[in-house]
Amino acid sequence: MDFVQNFPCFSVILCLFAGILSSGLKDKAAMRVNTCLLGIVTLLSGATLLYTLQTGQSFVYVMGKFPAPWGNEIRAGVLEALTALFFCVIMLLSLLGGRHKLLEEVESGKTYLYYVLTDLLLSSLLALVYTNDMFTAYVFVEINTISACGLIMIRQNGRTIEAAVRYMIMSLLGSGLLLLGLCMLYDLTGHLLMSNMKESVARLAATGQYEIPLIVAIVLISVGICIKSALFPFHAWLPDAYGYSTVSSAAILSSLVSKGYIFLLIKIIYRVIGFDIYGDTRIIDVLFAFGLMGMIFGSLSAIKENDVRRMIAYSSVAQIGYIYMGFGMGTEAGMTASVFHILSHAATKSLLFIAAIGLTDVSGGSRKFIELTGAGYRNKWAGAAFTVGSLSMVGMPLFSGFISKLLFAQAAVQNHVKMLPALIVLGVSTILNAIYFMKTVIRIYTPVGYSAYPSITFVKMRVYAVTLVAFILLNVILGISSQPVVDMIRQGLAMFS
Amino acid sequence: MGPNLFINYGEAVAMLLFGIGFGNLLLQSNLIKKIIGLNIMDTAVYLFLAEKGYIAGRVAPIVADGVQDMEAYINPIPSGLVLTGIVVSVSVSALMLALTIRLYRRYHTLDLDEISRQLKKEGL
Amino acid sequence: MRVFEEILLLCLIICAVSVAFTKDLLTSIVIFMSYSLIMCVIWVLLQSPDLAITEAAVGAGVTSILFFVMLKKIRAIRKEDGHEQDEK
Amino acid sequence: MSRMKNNYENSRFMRFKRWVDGETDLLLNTMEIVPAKEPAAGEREEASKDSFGEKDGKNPPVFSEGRGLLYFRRFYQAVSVLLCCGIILVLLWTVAYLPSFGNAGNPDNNEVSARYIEQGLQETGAVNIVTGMILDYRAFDTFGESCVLFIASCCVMILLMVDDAILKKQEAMSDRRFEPKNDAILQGTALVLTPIIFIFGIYIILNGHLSPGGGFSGGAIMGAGLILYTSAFGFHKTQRFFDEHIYKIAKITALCMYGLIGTYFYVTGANGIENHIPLGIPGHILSSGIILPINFCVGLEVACTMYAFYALFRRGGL
Repeated sequence: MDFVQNFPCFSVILCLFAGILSSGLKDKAAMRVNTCLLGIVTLLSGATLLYTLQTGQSFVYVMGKFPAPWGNEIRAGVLEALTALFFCVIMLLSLLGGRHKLLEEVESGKTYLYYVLTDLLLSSLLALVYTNDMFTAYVFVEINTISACGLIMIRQNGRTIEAAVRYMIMSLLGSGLLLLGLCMLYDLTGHLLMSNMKESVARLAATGQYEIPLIVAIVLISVGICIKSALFPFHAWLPDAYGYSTVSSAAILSSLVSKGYIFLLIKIIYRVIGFDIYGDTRIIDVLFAFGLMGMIFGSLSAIKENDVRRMIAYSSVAQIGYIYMGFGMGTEAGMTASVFHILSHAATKSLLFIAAIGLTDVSGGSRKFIELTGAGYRNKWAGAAFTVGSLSMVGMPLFSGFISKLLFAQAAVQNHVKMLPALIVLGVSTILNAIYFMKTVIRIYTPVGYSAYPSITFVKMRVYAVTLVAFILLNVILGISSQPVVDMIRQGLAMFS
Repeated sequence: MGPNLFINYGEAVAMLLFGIGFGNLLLQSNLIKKIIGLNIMDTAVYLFLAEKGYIAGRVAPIVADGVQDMEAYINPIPSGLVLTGIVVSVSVSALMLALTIRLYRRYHTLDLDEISRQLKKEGL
Repeated sequence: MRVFEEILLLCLIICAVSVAFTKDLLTSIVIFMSYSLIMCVIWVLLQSPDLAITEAAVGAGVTSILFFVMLKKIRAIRKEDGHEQDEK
Repeated sequence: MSRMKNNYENSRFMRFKRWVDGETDLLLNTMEIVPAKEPAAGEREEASKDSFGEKDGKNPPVFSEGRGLLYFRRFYQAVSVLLCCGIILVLLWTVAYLPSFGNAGNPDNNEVSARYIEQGLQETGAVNIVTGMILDYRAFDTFGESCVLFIASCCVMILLMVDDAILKKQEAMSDRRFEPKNDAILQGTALVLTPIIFIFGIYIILNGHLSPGGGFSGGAIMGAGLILYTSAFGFHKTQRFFDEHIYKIAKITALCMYGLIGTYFYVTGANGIENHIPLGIPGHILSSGIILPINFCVGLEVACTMYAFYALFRRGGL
């Protein structure tokens, strides 16, 4: 066995260790440990990606000495490694970009706990990406939920704590449903490992035995994950949680936490239930419908919003709708588009959050649109970054959002039944996106004669500006040379089955 | 209706409890009762699992007198899963209770609707 | 044995329902504690002593203590505020 | 001048402009603000009955609540009730089709549980098959589970930890203001019970691989013992042997030990390297390879965390 195959396991374990050790460190040291950790894990994930690309197949890593149906396993293929790499990069950039706000908004003696939480959050995300065992997935889903709650409430005002309570209630409902579905699936198949489960499910589906419990279990798992990832009717907690938490948390939550759950759902669809069996149930039509509704209603709520951060948060609801719409197509192309959108949305949404904080900072801390007038001149970097993010969200060519919309449109054309609604809603949603994002961009570049707020220079926030540039580059790279990434996604999805 | 509803009466009770807990979580506006509802929901799932692991006429999976026959013991896997689950649910409820204390200190009520009304009044 | 188990399951449902309809919070917490203890006995009947011992220690014991402490804390906060109001 | 309108304020362009300026909502603009309404009598009664804060009668809640919100709440409640009933019915319907209870031929009694039972004793050295399964076969899950407990304690610390020494003193006083100090009965009972509880907890931890129990339950029992001691004698007595510093050291050491043992186990197992931890003779206390040390670490961590929850809830510090 090659040494590289240890890397997925190492990255999860390293994150857990870093989190545990950080809980005994001072604020500064914990921050350093966290940055080093993110660097190392990025390298490890990159190496795994290269390895899987070279060998052209996925590998299974047994955690312990007991083989397949008895012990825990993790599994890495191209898609897993790519997602892990991407998650690490985004998390690193989000933390760097929000670091100056973190020091202001979190009690000074408790900053180290923030890094403990992010370390463990990263470990849970990696475990969700790599896991090959349903119960491990459940345990790490819980870690993910609790640490996300911690990230929301670490900025302790009434608003965030209330948001955290709402988030927890919805999330725990979701976890309860997920656990129940998982138990039923275990009862029907007798396995907890994904590959063995898939065999049993295929056998059950072929013989028609236990048909109803199987469908109910699939429904429970899907609904649980939908609740946790804030699909449209379950999004009530989202604007408060994203809008009031400290900026790094908002960026991480919107771009990584919900995406981790969605990735788990993809994994379950492909590796536990089987794409065809999942497609035969009517669940994907429901997902499709709610995805479309989310796209419209999320954008409408964003248009109504008067607060820039909450507007971006509502835009997340719309974007999650896109992802579920891709699932709902029930084709390989739709899934590819969804996965690409996961990556592109992660890159764009965290950029928007980080840029928005730069704009509000030079507007006296107010997040109302009226105060943001001309903020793009006072903080040039943030203004440029916000513009790039908005253009990408709207779907301008050159940026990543364009590619994902193109992929969605291509996927829609292939599916004759769902083509018309998908294309119409895609168009409408793009227009709505354009309305609220362009409104903001126009506002931040509206010149004002006299401003009460001073502008900010590059020297003052070097780290922040570098982060923004990195984000912009990431977006443009995803937009211009998207073909290799799309190929990798296709290859990875092929490895799943 | 399927054939096993009355044979599976334990599971049926677990599902009822799950529904009751779910309802508590959705309908109660008092936070403490929401948390209790959450715990009821979790334990219901564990009851379901434990019922599924039970096999009539067999004993707990602790090797006694060197008997290592599969016919002698019940399925150990559900017990292990529930053991993990119980610890998860106690940590979650501790976290929720801590959140409740903080909310009470800030808003002087345990009613979630009331809290959102106060938030609206603050106009933040 | 089967009858005993059925009675216990019935008790579980009664407890769960009465938690929802009790007005007093302390009472509902005590009912929840008894719910956990009944669950414990059911697990012994289902031949899972590991679960029973864990549930007794964690579910019925520590969780209930945490609930009580939280209730006490909330009462303390309320009384503190009450005193402040009196002084004004 | 026919184009001049006197209601320029309400023209579309003006509304659009105001929306761009972020002053109003484009869509909400048409909606009239409903004048303040007294909440319905029944609802207020309900609210004052079971919420704690309103019981003492200060600040009676008079809110300008639009009719829309009231309808929304009614609607929400009705939908929730329907949803719950629906879920219960669907789940009961599902149960009717599930494999029957207590039947040895069910799909979950397959080769997986067979190997755990038939070879568990030889492969893990644990007499208690459940312990062997969670700490050896599925060791990664269980490590994740201890991390759940760890992260929950971190979150509670964020929420309730009070840094300021003065505030700490105040809180400690106010917490015990309404109860008798140094209760002789409580202290006498605690003096007798605490050692017994501790010994019982340690017994359960050390016998985790031989009899029911293990790190989690034993740790919780020990935590309960610490809680009893503290509530009888106060925090000062406990702080003499267990303060924040020791808590941190104990917690980090326990988890790191667990992590190291676990990592050694995973890596050697996965890479096919021989594992040098002896399994011992089944049935003895010092047996079963990694299970005993892991149980010990877990027990320590759980005891610390349970006590930390209590202390943080009680006075905002350890």
